[in-house]
Amino acid sequence: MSTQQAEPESQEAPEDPAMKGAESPAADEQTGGGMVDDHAEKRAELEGETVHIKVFRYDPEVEGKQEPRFDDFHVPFEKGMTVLDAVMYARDEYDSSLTFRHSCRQAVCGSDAFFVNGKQRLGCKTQISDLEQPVRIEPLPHQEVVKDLVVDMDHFYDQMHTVEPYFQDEDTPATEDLEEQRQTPENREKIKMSSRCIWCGACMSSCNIAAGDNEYLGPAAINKAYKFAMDDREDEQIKEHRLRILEQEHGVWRCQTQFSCTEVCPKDIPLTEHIQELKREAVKKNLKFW
Amino acid sequence: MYEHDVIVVGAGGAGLRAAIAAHEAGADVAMVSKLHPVRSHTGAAEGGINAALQEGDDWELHAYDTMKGSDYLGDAPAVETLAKNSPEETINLEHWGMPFSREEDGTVSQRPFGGLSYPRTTYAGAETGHHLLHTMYEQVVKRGIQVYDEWYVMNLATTDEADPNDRECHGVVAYDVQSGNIEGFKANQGVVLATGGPGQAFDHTTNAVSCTGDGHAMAYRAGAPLEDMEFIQFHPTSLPSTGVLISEGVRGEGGILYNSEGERFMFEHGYANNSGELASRDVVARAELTEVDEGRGVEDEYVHLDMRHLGEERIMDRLENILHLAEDFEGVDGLVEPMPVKPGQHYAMGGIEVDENGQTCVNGLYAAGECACVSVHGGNRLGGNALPELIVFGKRAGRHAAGEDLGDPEIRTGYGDDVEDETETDLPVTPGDAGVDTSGGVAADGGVTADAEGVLERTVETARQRVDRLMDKEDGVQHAEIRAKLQKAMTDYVNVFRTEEGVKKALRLIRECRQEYQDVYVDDPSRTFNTDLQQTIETRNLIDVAETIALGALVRDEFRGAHWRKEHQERKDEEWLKHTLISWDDGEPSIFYRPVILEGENKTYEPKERSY
Amino acid sequence: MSQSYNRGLVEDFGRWKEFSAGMWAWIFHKFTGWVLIGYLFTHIAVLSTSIGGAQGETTMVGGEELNVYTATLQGLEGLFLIRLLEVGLLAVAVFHILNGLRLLMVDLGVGLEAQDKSFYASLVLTGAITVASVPTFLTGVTI
Amino acid sequence: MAERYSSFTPGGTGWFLQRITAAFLVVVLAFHFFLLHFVNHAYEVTFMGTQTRMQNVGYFLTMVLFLITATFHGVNGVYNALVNQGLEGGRKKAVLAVLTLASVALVAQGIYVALAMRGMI
Ligand SMILES: Cc1cc2nc3c(=O)[nH]c(=O)nc-3n(C[C@H](O)[C@H](O)[C@H](O)COP(=O)(O)OP(=O)(O)OC[C@H]3O[C@@H](n4cnc5c(N)ncnc54)[C@H](O)[C@@H]3O)c2cc1C
Ligand code: HEM
Ligand code: SF4
Ligand code: F3S
Ligand code: FES
Repeated sequence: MSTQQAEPESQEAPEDPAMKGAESPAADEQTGGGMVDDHAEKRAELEGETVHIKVFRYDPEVEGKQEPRFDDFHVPFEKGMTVLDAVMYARDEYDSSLTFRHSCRQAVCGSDAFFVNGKQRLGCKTQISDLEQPVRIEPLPHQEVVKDLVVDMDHFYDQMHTVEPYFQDEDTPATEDLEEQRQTPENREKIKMSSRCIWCGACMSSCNIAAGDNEYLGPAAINKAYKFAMDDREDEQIKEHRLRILEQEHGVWRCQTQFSCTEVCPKDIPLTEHIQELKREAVKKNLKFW
Repeated sequence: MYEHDVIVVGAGGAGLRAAIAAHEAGADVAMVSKLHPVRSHTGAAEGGINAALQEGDDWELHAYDTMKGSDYLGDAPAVETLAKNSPEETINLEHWGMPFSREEDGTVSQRPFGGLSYPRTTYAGAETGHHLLHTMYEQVVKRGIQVYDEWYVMNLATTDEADPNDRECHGVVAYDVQSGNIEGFKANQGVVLATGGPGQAFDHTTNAVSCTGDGHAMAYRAGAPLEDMEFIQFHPTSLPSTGVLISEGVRGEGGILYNSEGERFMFEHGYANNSGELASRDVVARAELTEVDEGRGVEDEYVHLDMRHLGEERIMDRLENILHLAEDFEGVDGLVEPMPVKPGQHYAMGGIEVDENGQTCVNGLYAAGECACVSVHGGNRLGGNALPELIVFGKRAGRHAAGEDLGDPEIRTGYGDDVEDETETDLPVTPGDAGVDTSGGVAADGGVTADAEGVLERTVETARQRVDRLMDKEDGVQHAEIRAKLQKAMTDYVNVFRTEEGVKKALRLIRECRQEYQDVYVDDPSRTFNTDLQQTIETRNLIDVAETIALGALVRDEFRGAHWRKEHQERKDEEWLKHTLISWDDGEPSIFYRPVILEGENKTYEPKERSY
Repeated sequence: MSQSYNRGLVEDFGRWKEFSAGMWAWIFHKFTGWVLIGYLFTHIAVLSTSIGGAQGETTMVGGEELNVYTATLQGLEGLFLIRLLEVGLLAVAVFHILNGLRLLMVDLGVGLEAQDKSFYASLVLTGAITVASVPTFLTGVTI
Repeated sequence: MAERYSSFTPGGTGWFLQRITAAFLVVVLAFHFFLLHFVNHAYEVTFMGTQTRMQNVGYFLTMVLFLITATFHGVNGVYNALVNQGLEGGRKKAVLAVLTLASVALVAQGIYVALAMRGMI
């Protein structure tokens, strides 16, 4: 096919040469010339560059992958290429067992938060040309790795569910005679940023406290609660109920304002600010009863 | 084996709404989805939800606009149901907490949208779909509805009577992506398919990687016809490298399209002398491709959308998110350079044929959302009409599946005495046939005539064998190669421009893909989170779906809505006021037509020239 | 069945090079806080000599009879090491105070966008104050 | 609602008091440092000097309050840090007990010392 595509080599597993041979998808790559999308090839020639990525590999079932290692891939560069594009290319052209979640390719589904060059980022929202090479791509820290870049998200979902993330008004009348509720534009503006969360888990993964205390609700869940607590459409009693969930032992107080969550959030949600505001709300609420 | 009353396949907007409705109707519901619900592609919708909420607007106007937009291929009972129910469903969402944008007086905001005679598009910033999806998922959590997420549904467990109208669907077979276990899900009352669009049949699409038309293909192979598949909407401004959508708002604000020669081609080449860049989606998409085809495209691929002249202030004020999109997904700064854009597949108007209650001709099998075709969108969907479809028809499907009486449907489904067979068109290949022995038609999908459990067990067994076969095979072709070929064929020949020769060529290429697929294998030996396996199965579905799109495009020799044929550039109302239906008849698809219903509740919609 | 892999501690502290401002601030604040409370305990212990001092206890230092309290304090102050530790204590205290102020601001939701800058500012100021105080701390002591 | 509201939600009160004491400490600690290292040099401290300062009631009370807040702030800080690191159950209770004892002892000893300095013992 072409010279710029050095074959991907399995790097950090020298003890087991057999495995290396088995894993190296070089053979497929050579014969699989037909797979290359014409555009990609043309542009790669135009730009004549490849991007070097190192991808974390692990699979509990496959010999040689049980001990995690990094695989190197050299992917032809295209203008506008994102980290997700690069791993997709590596998967489709070099090694079809390379596994990661992805779907929308436009930063709305929240599936592809990876640990890229030491920071939690959405693969699809990160231009590879902005990164230093080799680009190191790992699964999100602080979550168990299921396979390659796929981590177990169950705990994250559990935490999200803990804050009762739903409107609680019980009185939803029959559809026919529903009256639209009013909400001021200011109030809607207040909850706007918090409502953008796409459940990618980057924030939770970046938070040291969440890493140490598994029960800590974590920035995403607290932010979710913020969205409801600040929405004027829910009444005061429910807000208090929400604050009580938040101020328990493993709630807002756990946050040590490390700001990592805010820094990595791909949706630019001011998480720390929201958490701090809820702390103040909780204190205010309690002061009232003194 | 798992057992529930109602099984909802897919957890996008339509699936979630159906599950909530079925739950409220008292059924024990479970959702089975290959993605966690919040990852569904409904989250990508930006524009809004059409609903006649305001004084001065009413559902009849909405119905009229929709019918006109559909180029008179929408069925009036469906269109009217949509328009009538959309307001209350939208308000219902509001009660569930959806953060709609607001006016000063606290009411929800509505904005004008293409093809609407009244500003009735209700929105939540530029992320309406995201909020709709999350709000409904929240309600699912509230109700404690069981969600099997990251379970990939492979097959429907359907009996195999000769006539699909006599068949019964008893459940689905799915595999747990994380562990690779294959299990049956028995549905005592009904299965609702809500698997979304088939955009991945094209290589350039605004749809997600997960939009592989699985529901279409499963229903199709179970005997439910696919309707109007040839109607595919292409959006004129998507980013070339990813297909990410650049909203119409840019052109609305005054953005200009240029070709590689720096000409404002919409005017200079006379595509739309009045409205220029703001002509309707299909017109602009065709203009762009003509420019590229005639050698005036940038890098032979795209054109430029320039908004620099609007000034930084205005751009930051109204189009800020566009700057982010161009920067994040294309590496282009919209303030200093024009943005590359090209047409991308965006929406499938057609889908699994259902009636107003969401039911297909197979008993107990329902479909809702983009995978279904009721048909509200006919030949062309208006922006902002898909989301209301999800909530209105998702709800109806859910309730009906849970046993509620919604009255008799006016729309008929399946092969019957009101259809007309296709006889004229000469097909270049035998559809559905791989040219090799693949005995077994429906039975290939595991159906038998037996009790529900028997049907399910047989289907599970077949699915296990199929997966074992794919996994055990040592070498052959990989799905990525077939998929790329298929997507390329569709994009080259069944795209915005369609010629008879081209579509025939596509059908032959699809046939080749089908043959190559006989030799497909899964390289990844692991059962754990094997996306290689999942994509291999999806590719098979894409082949089936792509074929129906191409077949529809070939038989419909007219120009209606989004479907344009080089040799037939006019709308032929005498001949073509009818739906194209394709059904998988023992592996040899048959094509037939059902007349469109233009008689509404109070009036009959007379086909008029579609001009704006 | 499927298992998963826990990468353990590598992620917590093995990646210190990738820590961001907020994390360093947290670590330093913790460290300085612990030093301060530790100091408070020792401080009270040392000051306890004043109990003896109050009762008129004396001790002989360099042929002079001094109040124990005075003697202990001045004896300690006479040590270069103690002076150095005092400079360190000042640095620690100043950082804890400045960063503490920063945290109080954060708690009140003030200037959150500048949280990293204010951390760097705390560091720089701490450095400056410490250096500026060295002469004062080291007067009258010999190595 | 049935449950009783308690103003003493453990985390909340602790958090709040930590801030209040911090705000107080800023002022006093700065004053303390300044007084004993810059105005009076630590190496010149004598019992006499200390005693003189302590005779001033305001100064005396400030120092006692300083001691109490600093102890609370420091010990509560340590406790929080430990809890944040995942201290749970019985060990948590034990640590709380030890820390409480230690701080009571510290404050008691400190006040005793201060009284001695005032010459009241
Ligand atoms: C970029 C973009 C912008 C849009 N903007 C608008 C707009 O402004 N207004 C408007 O009205 N419409 C808009 N649309 C159209 C509209 O968003 C979609 O038609 C609609 O969201 C589809 O919803 P759905 O529930 O049918 O499918 P999806 O949301 O796609 O959900 C499909 C679900 O099915 C599941 N699934 C699929 N296959 C399987 C399987 N084999 N097994 C198990 N589960 C499966 C998936 O996991 C997913 O949960 C837009 C579309 C796009 C792409
Ligand atoms: C003079 C001003 C001071 C200020 C403004 C201040 C501020 C703070 C603040 C805001 C915290 C809470 C951090 C958090 O919970 O995230 C804290 C923690 C702490 N402070 Fe102070 N403090 C001061 C003085 C002191 C003193 C004198 C001591 C010692 C006696 C001390 C010991 C501690 C300790 C041990 C912690 C806990 C550190 C940890 O998290 O491990 N502080 N300080
Ligand atoms: S808050 Fe931000 S980082 Fe966290 S899950 Fe949501 S979108 Fe991701
Ligand atoms: S990183 Fe963690 S400590 Fe707080 S500010 Fe964010 S939750
Ligand atoms: S692929 Fe959906 S967020 Fe990146």
